[in-house]
Amino acid sequence: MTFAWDAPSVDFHALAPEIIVAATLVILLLVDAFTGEDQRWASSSIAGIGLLVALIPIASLAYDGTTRIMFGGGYVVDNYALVLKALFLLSGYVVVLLSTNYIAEGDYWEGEYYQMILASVLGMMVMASARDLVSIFVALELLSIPAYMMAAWRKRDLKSDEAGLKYYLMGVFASAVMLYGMSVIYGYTGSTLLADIAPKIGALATSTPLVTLGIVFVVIGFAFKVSAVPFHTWAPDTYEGAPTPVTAFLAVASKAAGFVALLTLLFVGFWPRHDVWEPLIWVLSAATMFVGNFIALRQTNVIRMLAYSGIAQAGYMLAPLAVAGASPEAASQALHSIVIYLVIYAAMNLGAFAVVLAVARKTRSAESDSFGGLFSYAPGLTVCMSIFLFSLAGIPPAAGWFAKLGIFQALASAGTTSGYVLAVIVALNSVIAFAYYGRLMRIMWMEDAPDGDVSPIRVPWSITAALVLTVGVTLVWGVLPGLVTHFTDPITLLAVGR
Amino acid sequence: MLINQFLFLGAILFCIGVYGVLVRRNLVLVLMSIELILNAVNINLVAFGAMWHATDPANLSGQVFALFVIAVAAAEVGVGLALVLMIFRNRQSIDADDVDLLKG
Amino acid sequence: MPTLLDKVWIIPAVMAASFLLILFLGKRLGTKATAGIGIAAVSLCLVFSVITAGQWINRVNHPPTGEALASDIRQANGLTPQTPEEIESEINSATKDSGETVGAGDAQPSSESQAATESGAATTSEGGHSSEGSHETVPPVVRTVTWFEIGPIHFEAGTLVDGLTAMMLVTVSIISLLVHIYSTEYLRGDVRYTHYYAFLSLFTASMLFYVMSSNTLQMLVGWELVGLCSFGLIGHWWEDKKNSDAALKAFLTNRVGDMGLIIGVTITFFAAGATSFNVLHINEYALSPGANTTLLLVGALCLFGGVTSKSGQFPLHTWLPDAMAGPTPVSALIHAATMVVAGVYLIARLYAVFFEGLGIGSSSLHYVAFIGGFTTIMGGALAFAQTDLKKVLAYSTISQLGYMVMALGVGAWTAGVFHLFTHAFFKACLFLGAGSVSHACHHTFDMREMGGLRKHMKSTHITFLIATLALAGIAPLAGFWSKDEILAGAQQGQEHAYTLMLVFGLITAFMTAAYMGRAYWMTFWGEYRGHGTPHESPKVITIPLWILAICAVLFGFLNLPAFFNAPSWATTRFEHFVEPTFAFPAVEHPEFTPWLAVVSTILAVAGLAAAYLYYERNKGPHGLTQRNRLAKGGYTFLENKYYLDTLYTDIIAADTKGPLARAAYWFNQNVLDGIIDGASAVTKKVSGVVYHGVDQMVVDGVVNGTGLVSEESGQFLRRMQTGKVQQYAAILFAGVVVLAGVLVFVV
Amino acid sequence: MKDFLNSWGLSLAIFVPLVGAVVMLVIPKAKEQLHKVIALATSLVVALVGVLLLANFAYDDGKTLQFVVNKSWIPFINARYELGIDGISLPMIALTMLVVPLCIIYSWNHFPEPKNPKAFLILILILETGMIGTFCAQDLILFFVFFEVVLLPMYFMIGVWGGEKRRYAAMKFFLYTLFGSALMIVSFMALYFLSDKVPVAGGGFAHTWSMQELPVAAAGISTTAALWIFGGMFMGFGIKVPMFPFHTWLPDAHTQAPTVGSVILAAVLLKLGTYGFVRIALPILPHAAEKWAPFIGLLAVIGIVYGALCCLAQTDMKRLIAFSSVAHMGFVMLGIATLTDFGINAAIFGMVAHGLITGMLFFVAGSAKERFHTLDIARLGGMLKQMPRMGWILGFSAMASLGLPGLAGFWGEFPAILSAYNPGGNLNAGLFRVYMVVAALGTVLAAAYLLWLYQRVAFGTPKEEFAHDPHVHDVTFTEYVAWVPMLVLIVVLGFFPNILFHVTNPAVTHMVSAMGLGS
Amino acid sequence: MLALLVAQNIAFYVIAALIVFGALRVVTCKNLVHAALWLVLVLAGVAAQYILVAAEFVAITQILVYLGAIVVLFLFGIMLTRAKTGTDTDLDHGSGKKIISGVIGLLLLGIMGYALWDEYRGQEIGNLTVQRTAAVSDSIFSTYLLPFEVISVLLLAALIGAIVLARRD
Repeated sequence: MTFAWDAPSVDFHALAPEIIVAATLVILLLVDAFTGEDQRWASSSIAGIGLLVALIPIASLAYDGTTRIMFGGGYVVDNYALVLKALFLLSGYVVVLLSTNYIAEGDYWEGEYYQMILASVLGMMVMASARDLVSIFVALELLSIPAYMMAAWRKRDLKSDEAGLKYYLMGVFASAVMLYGMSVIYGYTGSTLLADIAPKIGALATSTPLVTLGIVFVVIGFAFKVSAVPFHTWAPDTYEGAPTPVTAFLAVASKAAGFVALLTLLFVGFWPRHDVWEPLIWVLSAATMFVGNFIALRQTNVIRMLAYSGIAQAGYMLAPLAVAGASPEAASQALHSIVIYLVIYAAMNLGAFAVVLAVARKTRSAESDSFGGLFSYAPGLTVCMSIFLFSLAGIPPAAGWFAKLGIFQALASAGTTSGYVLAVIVALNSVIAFAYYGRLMRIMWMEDAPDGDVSPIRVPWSITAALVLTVGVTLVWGVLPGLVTHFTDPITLLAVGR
Repeated sequence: MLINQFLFLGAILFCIGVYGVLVRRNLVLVLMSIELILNAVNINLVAFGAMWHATDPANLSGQVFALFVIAVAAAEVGVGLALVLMIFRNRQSIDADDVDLLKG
Repeated sequence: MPTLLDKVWIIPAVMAASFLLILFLGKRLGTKATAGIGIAAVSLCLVFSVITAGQWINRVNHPPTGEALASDIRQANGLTPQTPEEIESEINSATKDSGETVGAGDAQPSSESQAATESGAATTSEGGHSSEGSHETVPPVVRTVTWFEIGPIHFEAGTLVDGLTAMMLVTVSIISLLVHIYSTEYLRGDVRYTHYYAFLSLFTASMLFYVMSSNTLQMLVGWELVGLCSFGLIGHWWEDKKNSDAALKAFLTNRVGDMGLIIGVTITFFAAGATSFNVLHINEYALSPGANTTLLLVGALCLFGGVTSKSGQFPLHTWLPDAMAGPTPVSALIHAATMVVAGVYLIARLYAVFFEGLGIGSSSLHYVAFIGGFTTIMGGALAFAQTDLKKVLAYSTISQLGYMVMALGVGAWTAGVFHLFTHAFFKACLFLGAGSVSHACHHTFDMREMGGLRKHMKSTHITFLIATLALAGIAPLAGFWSKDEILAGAQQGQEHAYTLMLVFGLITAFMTAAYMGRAYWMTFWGEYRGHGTPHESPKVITIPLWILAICAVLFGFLNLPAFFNAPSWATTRFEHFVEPTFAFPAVEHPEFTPWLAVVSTILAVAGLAAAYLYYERNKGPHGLTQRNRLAKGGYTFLENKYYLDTLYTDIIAADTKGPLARAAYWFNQNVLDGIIDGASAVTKKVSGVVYHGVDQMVVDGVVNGTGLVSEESGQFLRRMQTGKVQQYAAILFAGVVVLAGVLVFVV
Repeated sequence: MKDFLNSWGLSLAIFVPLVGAVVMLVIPKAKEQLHKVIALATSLVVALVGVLLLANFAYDDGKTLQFVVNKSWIPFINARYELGIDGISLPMIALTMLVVPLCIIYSWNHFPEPKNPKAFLILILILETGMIGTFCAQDLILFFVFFEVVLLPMYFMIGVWGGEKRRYAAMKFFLYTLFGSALMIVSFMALYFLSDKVPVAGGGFAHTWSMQELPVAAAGISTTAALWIFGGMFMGFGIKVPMFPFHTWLPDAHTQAPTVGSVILAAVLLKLGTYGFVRIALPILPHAAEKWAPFIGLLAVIGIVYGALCCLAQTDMKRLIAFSSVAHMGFVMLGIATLTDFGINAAIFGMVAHGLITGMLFFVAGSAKERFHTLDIARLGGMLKQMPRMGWILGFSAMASLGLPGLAGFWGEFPAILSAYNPGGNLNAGLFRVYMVVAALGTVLAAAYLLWLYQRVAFGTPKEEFAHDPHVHDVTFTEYVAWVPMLVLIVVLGFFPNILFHVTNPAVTHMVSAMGLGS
Repeated sequence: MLALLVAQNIAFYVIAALIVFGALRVVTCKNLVHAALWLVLVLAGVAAQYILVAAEFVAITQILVYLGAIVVLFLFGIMLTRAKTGTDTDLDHGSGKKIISGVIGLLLLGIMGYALWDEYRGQEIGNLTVQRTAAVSDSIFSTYLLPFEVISVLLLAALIGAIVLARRD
């Protein structure tokens, strides 16, 4: 046993995006410390620029194209990680855009808010590359803890407090369960490295109860993160109570991070034990779709509706995982379909929240009724919202159809009965889902403004920018899905394809 | 010693913690119960770490993992208490049951 | 030689052009021009039709031979044999199929074929054969173009001209022309004068189109189009719901029959090899030795469904009396002379199918003959109970149509078709006469408000009388000849097997005379019972009546039986020129039977006399009811007694016939009509149940129910979301327990 | 020209309306007249493209795909931008291109409440893109996309411009169709994966979505799987048709939709379903189709009778016409279910005929509604007296609808009945003959409800409440312009059915023989 | 050696009993401050167990972080929320929820216990050797360098956020 410490080789190019985001955080901290109240507006710009700048090394890494493995396999920068990092950065950027006016006008803590966003985005980026239980755990906490606080950012608002507390408590419970599972996995395999875990838990033909327990617990931890039923209970409350941009962030980026972790864990670490997690995911997926959609049918608040819709969407995204183990092809299909879904989901859901934000600037409400007559005084917003809702419902030519198509494709590619049954469940649910999307659309297009106030809405530039971005992406991808698949095509995860 | 001694201790502690978070209405007590759960996990990690260390002296992951968990637990408790304080300031109560504005 | 036989399509095209002209320009051109266009067009049609008929006669007299014959045959049945051998065999099989084969003529070698024996029937009667039966194979002139193509098959549209077609063309054109002329006066000042003439033109076009169709599909088109015109003209005065009801009833009842027709066309199409709708092709198939007689039977019965409704056969005849709601000239044209015989024409055209399918040649009783016979009696009985002159004529039409169907049913093809021909004229005359009467009597047809019109309307009276006598079958008017042929056919057909039909026929002969007599006497004799003073109709009305009356007198001689030893150019000309010789079964040609002619004439006279006694001599102020008859018993006792003595049985018959007729009428109105009305009522009921009970409750209910269940389960699940964070935690941990538990213990 | 058409013709036809819509999007709402002109001009340009396509279509070679475009679209799943039309698609495309301009003309002066011509016309143009695209697509994914695109504008058209219960109707329409298409896409997926891989352009093999390749590629699918796949497609297409018992969205949608919406719905949208059967379900899975056919036939004839019975119970004219669609589409489906060239030709003819005729009926109903502000049959009457021309047109359309020979409707019904006598493949002829008889009964019922409608609406004298209503005037100029082409076509097709059969027959014959079911 | 083993086991069971008892008191006692003190017992016991398995550094960290910082935080929390220092009946849910929670806890224990027992049964923990702090630090700064850096950001963010939320403004 030597005590000579070998400095680990660090590939700074590979870490550059993370470093840039961290640096931006520090810069923000300094800017905050050395400027007065009246210059706080700069925070959002700095945060936004930082997030965009971080895309540059991502682009260069992608251009380079080599897979970079660090820390003994604990941290991997490959196409998969890059695509998702880009997604996180862009979603973060859009959230910053959405937040700019909201936070500035609401007299909330501005500089610190953007620091929270940056910290959380950093956690997500780490998550995309983490291939080690410890890294995954730490990344999860880094992305979660700032998020807990952001949810409670409107400090004097009881609902916001409540949202933060609930999110925090449920998050901690779930991460405790997950940690226990991780400890068991570590105990069984003696390693925290996913690449080492896989062969060990796959050594036996069938699972042992302990491994099963570990896998189930870990998966449940992330099922919470992606708000799968029955671990979804926090989501509607938190979404409703949290500041709307934060809600958008949680609904999109945070959920995506959960899926990223799940994908990494299942495909790299737990791949050989798909006999355990496939049925688990199957049940979660089906339950998530049905419960999410059914409850969403009864919602009167748009954000809450979007929350439940987001739960249901998570169910769709989980679905391919339920059959991913059938064959390498199915696994590959599942991986791609989920990543594509995440990317498209980010665009359409962020867009939907952007519209809600814009409308709420006038109506000061997110109740469905307040959307009445929107078409008469804000036709642009109405059309945008309709595009997003159609996209969420999976109706061409908005991009959502391609996302859902990918899900169907992945389910069908397995060629198993359970896959087809789940595909039919997805199909049924997309119909149920349209009932509430359509209802909202109906209110916007076909009903009258509740108070007869039809003065137009002034949409600030930042939200306009966010809308242009998301609408554009939603439509262009819907018509030319090749643009998405161009980026997602090269994705592989290590254990896939063996 | 048997590995299971520690593991069962951990399991018992875990479940007591779960019981605690479910029955305690006072939010500070809920946070305390969370600590029980995290400690249970740490017992597991350390015990497993010791077990693997015994076979492979280079394997220290269990202990390291436990250290990370402790650090994160500290952060979590800090954040949790901050949230509880804020709740208390706004509502003059830290009864978990009072926090139910959002539902449905 | 350029011949119109190739281009008969011009005839309906003229009428169609007239229809379009009137439809689009009629309102602008005014009533005179409208009628003018119509009349001109029909006149042209008549000219063409007569030329066509002439050319056909010429063709029969100078039949084609050799290559021309082969070519005609090829075109006729739509087959295209390639090699000379094939052509030869085609000619042979065609001539064989014609049953009547080459006779003792001079142009072709006689082969004394006994092809008729193929169907197991008796050979043709000696007399018919020796005297005028030199039927050479004269294939119809068929000219086709491709209509549409499905799969490898090219379906053709075309014209078929043979004697039957030519006869129908002439008949339709004549009567249509007369009706056109007649209507200028009758419809004067009508609100929808153009509408009326447009429909008349369309009807004529459709009817002409129908009779010259070379295939069943085309016939179906014509068939439906004439039905449409019937609908439009029955409902001419649609402001009155009664009239539009009648129109609907007519159309719908016909639709029921059309169902059969459609299926029948389908079956015959497939039976004959699924390659062509060509009637000759189908007929040829029916006559071929390998024909599937079961299919033919089913096909024939289905086709007969169409006949039943169109030609007013029992039990789908009830629309016809209601159809009298239309203008009277329409009744004359459509509901007496032409459209209603479309069914009879169908049987005549597809005779091989019926003949082989029903086994007419070997049976003693079958559905078609029986329905025809039954209808003829029933219609006659019903005519007694009518007080509306047009309804009497309507039931009479039903009865006569039954006669024709019966004739075809017993194998007396020529007789049936001949009766169709003669009937068209005298029945049209009767209807137009009735119209004339009504024109005089303030547009009523109620015979109780008429009477004594012979003094006021001489022309109408005489023509009506002639037509009545013709209808009653009094020699030597047209009706006598045709009716007698039918009776002879029934008597001699298939070795006297159709005795029942003969009985039916004889009873009807009596009844026809009786009810016509009744109508005649009630209308023209006695005292005028209506309002105002009746007056003779103008010439525009009476001239058509006269023309028709003359036809009713003369046209019977067109088929003068050989019995009378007239010169051959005057003997059985109708049979000679009209009866098909190609793809036609071996039908019999019954001889003129003097005793039958005498009996039937006696019956007819007796019928007239009975009616005279009953309705004329026994008249009271409202002299119809028995009560009045008894009250006035003493007054006319002697005379009555005298006649009662001599014609005792007839009076008994009349007495019983009164109640019988009334009972039959009651049955007709309440049961048969009730069934039809009931069917529609039940359909409506059912539709209500289906719509409200099934569609809205069950089918839609399931849909809405699914939505409701979804929403409710959403509501239930929503209640689980209490807002209490520890409950959420409980759900979370319970989820952990369940999922982990199941997987740990199961996997 | 020919080359240009070959490579760009179909894309133009599909996307020109979209371009028009985008142009209109940027023009302010207030310039209504300009919007109308642009919309009409766009649709006329499309119609012109259509005429060029018609003129350059090789009719004798109707069985092969023409104007083919085949470009990479979504390489990831090997979905391609593959367009092409043959004799089966051509009539449907022509119908669409005809109906849309007529609808725009019809709307010219009477936009339904709440007006807003800009939005309304944009929706119509988007609808046109979707419809033409669906008929041109030769790739299942592309087909699916266009199939769905059609939903959106229709949903809004019903929901915004519709009648009293428009929201319910719009939602029902959408959910129903979505349900079907969701199952349909699952089927497509299964088809995609279970069929054999085919060689691709860049070398190698891949699964395919191409409707041209799938009939061969899908031959290896197991019987059970094929049955399920067909079942999914059956739901997707059957709901759109709509077949009994999935029809209940139709009466609501039709009743509530604005006139133009009803017309397009009846004329084109319903055909998407039947077209799907003919284009996709039958050729690709012939043996499954054979197994399903008796069932489809059964539902079809139930639909015929059931739709007719429901018609008889209606008190609302539009709803009655809507139910008549159920019955008429039953004939179309019966034709398809026979799996014979006869039946399928009839089905395509029936689609076109139904489009024209029912479209006309809805036009008339819409105009009547505009004048009377009600379509309650009991309150109407005497149309022939008050508005003789419209009365005539209604009568004409009703006659056409009941399948009067000599008008277009007949050629949809009669050959369908005929074909049921002798169904293709190993289908049970006895069973189909029973269907035939029931279908024939349906023609009687059709006559009953249509004439009954006509009697109550057109005959008699006008009711007191409307007798002196100045709003009630006869057919206007725009109405004539919109209607005359359809009326003329109904007659022309009625007398010269070969205009259509000539186009469809080669394609259908080829398809049926390619199905290889024997006979 | 045996004696050591016996002593280890005795120590383990005694400490374990204390831990379990303390933990039960934490989740049952009626006095907030007492609960915090029982927690101290548990945490200290856990640290002792770490020493038993020769994980010194973790044990020390446990004492420093938990006893030194977290428990103090809790006490601050208790004071800042002005809780009663005496017994408090409002601390728990009703008995119904207790039973449900107990059932959930016991079932969970059953499942975990089954899985653990099934896997390890009587397996020895092995030859315990001291896990040296230097080795631990080597590990942290090589293999786990990245999580370590990440956790610093985490603590920073938690710090900033907690201040923002907790401060009066």
